[in-house]
Amino acid sequence: MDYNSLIGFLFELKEIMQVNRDYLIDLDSVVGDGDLGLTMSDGFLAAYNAVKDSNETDCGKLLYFAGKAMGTAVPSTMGTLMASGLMRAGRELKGKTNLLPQDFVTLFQAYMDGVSDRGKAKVGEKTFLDGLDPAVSTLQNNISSGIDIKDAASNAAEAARKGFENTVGMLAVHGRAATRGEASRSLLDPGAAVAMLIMEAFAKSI
Amino acid sequence: MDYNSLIGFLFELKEIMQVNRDYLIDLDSVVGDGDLGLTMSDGFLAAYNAVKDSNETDCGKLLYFAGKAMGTAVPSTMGTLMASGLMRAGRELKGKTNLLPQDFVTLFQAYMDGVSDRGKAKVGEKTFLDGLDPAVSTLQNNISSGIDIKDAASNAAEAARKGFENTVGMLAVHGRAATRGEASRSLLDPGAAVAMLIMEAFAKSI
Amino acid sequence: MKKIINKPENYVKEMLEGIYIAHPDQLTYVADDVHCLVTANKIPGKVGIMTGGGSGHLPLFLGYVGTGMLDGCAVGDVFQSPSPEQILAITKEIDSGAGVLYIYGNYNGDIFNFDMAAEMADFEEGIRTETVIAGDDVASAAPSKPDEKNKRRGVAGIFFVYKCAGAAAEAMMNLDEVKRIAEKTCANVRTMGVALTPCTVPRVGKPSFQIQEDEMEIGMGIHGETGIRRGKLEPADNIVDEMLEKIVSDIPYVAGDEVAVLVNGLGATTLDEQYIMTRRINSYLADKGIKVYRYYVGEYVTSLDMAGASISLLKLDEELKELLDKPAKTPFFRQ
Amino acid sequence: MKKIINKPENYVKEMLEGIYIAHPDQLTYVADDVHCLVTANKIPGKVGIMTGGGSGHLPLFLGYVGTGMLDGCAVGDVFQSPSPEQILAITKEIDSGAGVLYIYGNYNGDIFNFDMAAEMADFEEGIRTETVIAGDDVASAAPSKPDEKNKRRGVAGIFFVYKCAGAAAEAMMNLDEVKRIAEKTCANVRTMGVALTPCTVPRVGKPSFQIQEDEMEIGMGIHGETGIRRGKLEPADNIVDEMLEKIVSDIPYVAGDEVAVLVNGLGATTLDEQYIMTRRINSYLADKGIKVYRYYVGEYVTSLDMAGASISLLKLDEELKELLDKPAKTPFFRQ
Ligand SMILES: Nc1ncnc2c1ncn2[C@@H]1O[C@H](COP(=O)(O)OP(=O)(O)O)[C@@H](O)[C@H]1O
Ligand SMILES: Nc1ncnc2c1ncn2[C@@H]1O[C@H](COP(=O)(O)OP(=O)(O)O)[C@@H](O)[C@H]1O
Ligand SMILES: [Mg+2]
Ligand SMILES: [Mg+2]
Ligand SMILES: [Mg+2]
Ligand SMILES: [Mg+2]
Repeated sequence: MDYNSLIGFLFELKEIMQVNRDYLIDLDSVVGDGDLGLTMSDGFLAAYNAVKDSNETDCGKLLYFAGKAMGTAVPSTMGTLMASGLMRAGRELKGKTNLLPQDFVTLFQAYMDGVSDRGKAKVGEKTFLDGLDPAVSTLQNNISSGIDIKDAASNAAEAARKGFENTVGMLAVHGRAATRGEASRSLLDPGAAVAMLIMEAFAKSI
Repeated sequence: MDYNSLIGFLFELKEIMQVNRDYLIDLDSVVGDGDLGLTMSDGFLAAYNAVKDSNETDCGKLLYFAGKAMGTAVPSTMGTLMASGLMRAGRELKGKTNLLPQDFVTLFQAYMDGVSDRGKAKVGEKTFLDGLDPAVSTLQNNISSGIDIKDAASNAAEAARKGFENTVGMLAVHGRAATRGEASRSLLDPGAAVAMLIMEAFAKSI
Repeated sequence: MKKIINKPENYVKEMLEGIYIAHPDQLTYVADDVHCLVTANKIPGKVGIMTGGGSGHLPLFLGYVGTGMLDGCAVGDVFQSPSPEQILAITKEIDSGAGVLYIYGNYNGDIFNFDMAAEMADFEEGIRTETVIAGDDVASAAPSKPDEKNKRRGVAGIFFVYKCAGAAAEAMMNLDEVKRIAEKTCANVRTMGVALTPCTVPRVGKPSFQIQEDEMEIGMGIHGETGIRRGKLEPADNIVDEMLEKIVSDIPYVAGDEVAVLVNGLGATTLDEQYIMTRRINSYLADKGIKVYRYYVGEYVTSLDMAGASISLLKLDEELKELLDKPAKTPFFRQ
Repeated sequence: MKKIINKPENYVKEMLEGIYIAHPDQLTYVADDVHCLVTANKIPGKVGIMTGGGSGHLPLFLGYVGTGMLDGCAVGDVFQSPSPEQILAITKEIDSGAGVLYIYGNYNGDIFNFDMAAEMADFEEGIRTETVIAGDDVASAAPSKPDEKNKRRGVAGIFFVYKCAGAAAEAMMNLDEVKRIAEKTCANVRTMGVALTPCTVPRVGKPSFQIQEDEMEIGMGIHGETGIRRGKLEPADNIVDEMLEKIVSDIPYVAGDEVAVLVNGLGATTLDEQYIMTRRINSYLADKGIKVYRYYVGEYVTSLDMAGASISLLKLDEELKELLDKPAKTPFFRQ
């Protein structure tokens, strides 16, 4: 799988955020300030645009530049976290022009690390991480067990969806949602929905 | 007629303004900012209070001090004009401890001069002057013709009432009413109503 | 009415008490009356300058009392003139033999009370006073013909009159000279306002007029006096253009003329909006070949909590430029 | 939404263009980006101080760039953080070898972007940066325990941090010293707000929340974040007492302690009301034996067109008093 498939993944990312723009706005309007649909569709579009016509073949660099473009375009909470994830993934994959299944595990693990280092949140604190973490574990386990990347990606997307759904019941301790205290438990976390969409886009692109 | 009757006149003035407080507010609410009832009742009360317990027997000084108190209490347009009228009347009558009928003509003529020097309005411009002017003329004519002061005062009050009513049709060129331009013609002038009340109080007190 | 106040009848008194607490080194009062505000730093021999008028316009009027501007201010109730006795008390305090100049806005109540005070100052105290009345609102009346009384309301442009006359007095010019400067500034300043919402006088407790959610009123006065056009709220650039056209055509301008510009917020309108207006003013004047010597942007003359703004242009010559540039230090204005 | 604006999406850009037009001798920008605002009067060898954050709070943040305060400000969209690249561009410009201190409010978006910029400044440019995050709003969270991260929102009290740290940098202290001053100021400042109306973000076009005509919300944040109590609008004196009780009990005070007080209007609340609050603050603190060294009253940190106000207390020692007293000259603040 070469850099072209990576650009294909970034294409699907911007598509899925575009399609789910209003869905994210609605989720964030209940919990936060309602801008998540705008920032995610604008941000992933900027990320894709930054690399779509690039001659760069280094997958790491492509991800890094995509992340940087996203950070510049949408410096909101999730915008910067997604930029941090993409940039960290880029650094980890630097030098690779071809990605093997294990590299995608590395990619998402690095994405996760980039987000958690920046945001200092832990799994279980009702954030984006609660969507991505189960997906990364699933992907890792599936690939280790020799499951086909396509199936592994679908399984990971399914795990992300469950992770997103499981944010109901969690107490928010970060961002605007945290100001609601105990009342936050009854709500779905919009950032975790973004993790679910990322994994869906990945499954589709692979 | 001594200074005591003058204090009696000032008593009737504050009484009539008190009684007609809401009436003046209503008139001024249509044309201006609606404060006329407040300023006239507060102002003539201050004027009366300033002299009611005075040992002063000089009618001129009594009027002057009453006017000054009014100016301090209610520095609105009409407040200051009424203060100017009282103070001018005071200056004209200075030294008199007894007032003859002719002195009342002098009093109201001076009141009129004080107001018109301060306000620079002319008769016919839809102001207080249009209420007072016909009253002063009537009083002057009646006294010259030897008519009893009591009857002359009633006639003057009646003339003031007509003057007030005649402000309908006039174009306002002073104060807030002037901002309405031609539309001001259909309205009664609140300041002229005050002139009418002053003459009524005079007729009652004499 | 949503205001952080106590009893409405104590509104002005309590505000003034707060002012003296916050600015003890700059402001004080005389005659045992908080409404009789004077500078704490009187300069012997200088022409005294005072102003006065109704409350509800902070920083106008009292906010301009201080070094390089005014020496005193008689503070009335909200939108009401102060009394002759209050004006007189301040006149006596700020006169140090060189006489006192009264500068205030063109409203009957104020004129009557200042005139009465001037007579009292003359008769009772032998103090010479002169009077300059600012009437800069082009929306309020046609320009006055020669020898005709100016019928225009005094609005935000009076800030420039304070600034230039204040600098002249600080330079120890005599009363006639300071008056000449004040008159020249008045003759050269033009203002126009726009209102988006009414304001609420605390003692009245309800909005001063009604206006639709999508409407504005061009030319409204700072007490809510009727303007020249009510219409749909337009983009900032259109509003600015309409206001400036009226201002610039009121006195002759030729390419190369220089002006000072005051963009003034009426209360609820944000600084952001005032700067958006500034941007358009700059390009409008550039197109006309008029050079901006200096901008002032902010709340200089408010109307309680009204939303809206005004634009003032002061046409400059070398003398006014020099006076405008002089330092000033008051609780609300520093340069 | 009643605002004098053009297209909402150009709101911030046009506002900034107006700023540069009005203050050409004080402010400029780098990286060809109006959002990257820097002082026009850089001092060689001085520690650079920058801030940043969302628009909608003028004069915060950019209004405090100037002599004796800040050197740069990254300006975000309304209530949105600026980007790491913008922060980095300013960092590069204002560093003159002595390093750069970031001072900003405690909001995740800003933290993430400043942290990213700090990494980039270190990795890409070898510039040393330090960070001090202001979190002064006592209404937003319980005081943090030792070693716990401060969870409180940064609000108007940051003005004092700019002022003291800015004076320290101007005195040519080194980065560690300036940072120590900023941290000390943060540790000593407490703020609490009250909101009477919502504000309207231009691009959103409708009020940020609903509140009844007779209600207020004590402790609301400057973006409309939920406060600690919503209730009937009370007299000014009661509101002040409730706010001060929470502020004064948050750090230990003993009789004789000195404070600086900032009374801040949120946008639509008049200066009159702020002075009415000042009056009560003064008597409340006098009763507690707390001495007010200095008052600041006015709009220092706004929330667009929100009606409301905040009170900040900075507990002083001799070092902070001296720094607070130093002159400063920015487009929005002069002392
Ligand atoms: N520290 C954090 N780490 C990871 N995710 C976070 C963190 N804080 C907030 N989030 C995520 O960000 C989402 C909100 O993003 P966004 O709408 O951009 O925030 P805001 O509008 O407050 O800037 C939340 O739903 C949550 O999933
Ligand atoms: N120049 C003037 N001379 C005489 N009367 C005047 C003049 N200007 C206004 N008035 C009178 O004042 C009245 C309004 O008084 P008042 O309510 O005190 O005014 P405001 O509320 O505008 O201060 C008008 O009805 C008019 O009769
Ligand atoms: Mg959001
Ligand atoms: Mg947001
Ligand atoms: Mg009236
Ligand atoms: Mg009135």
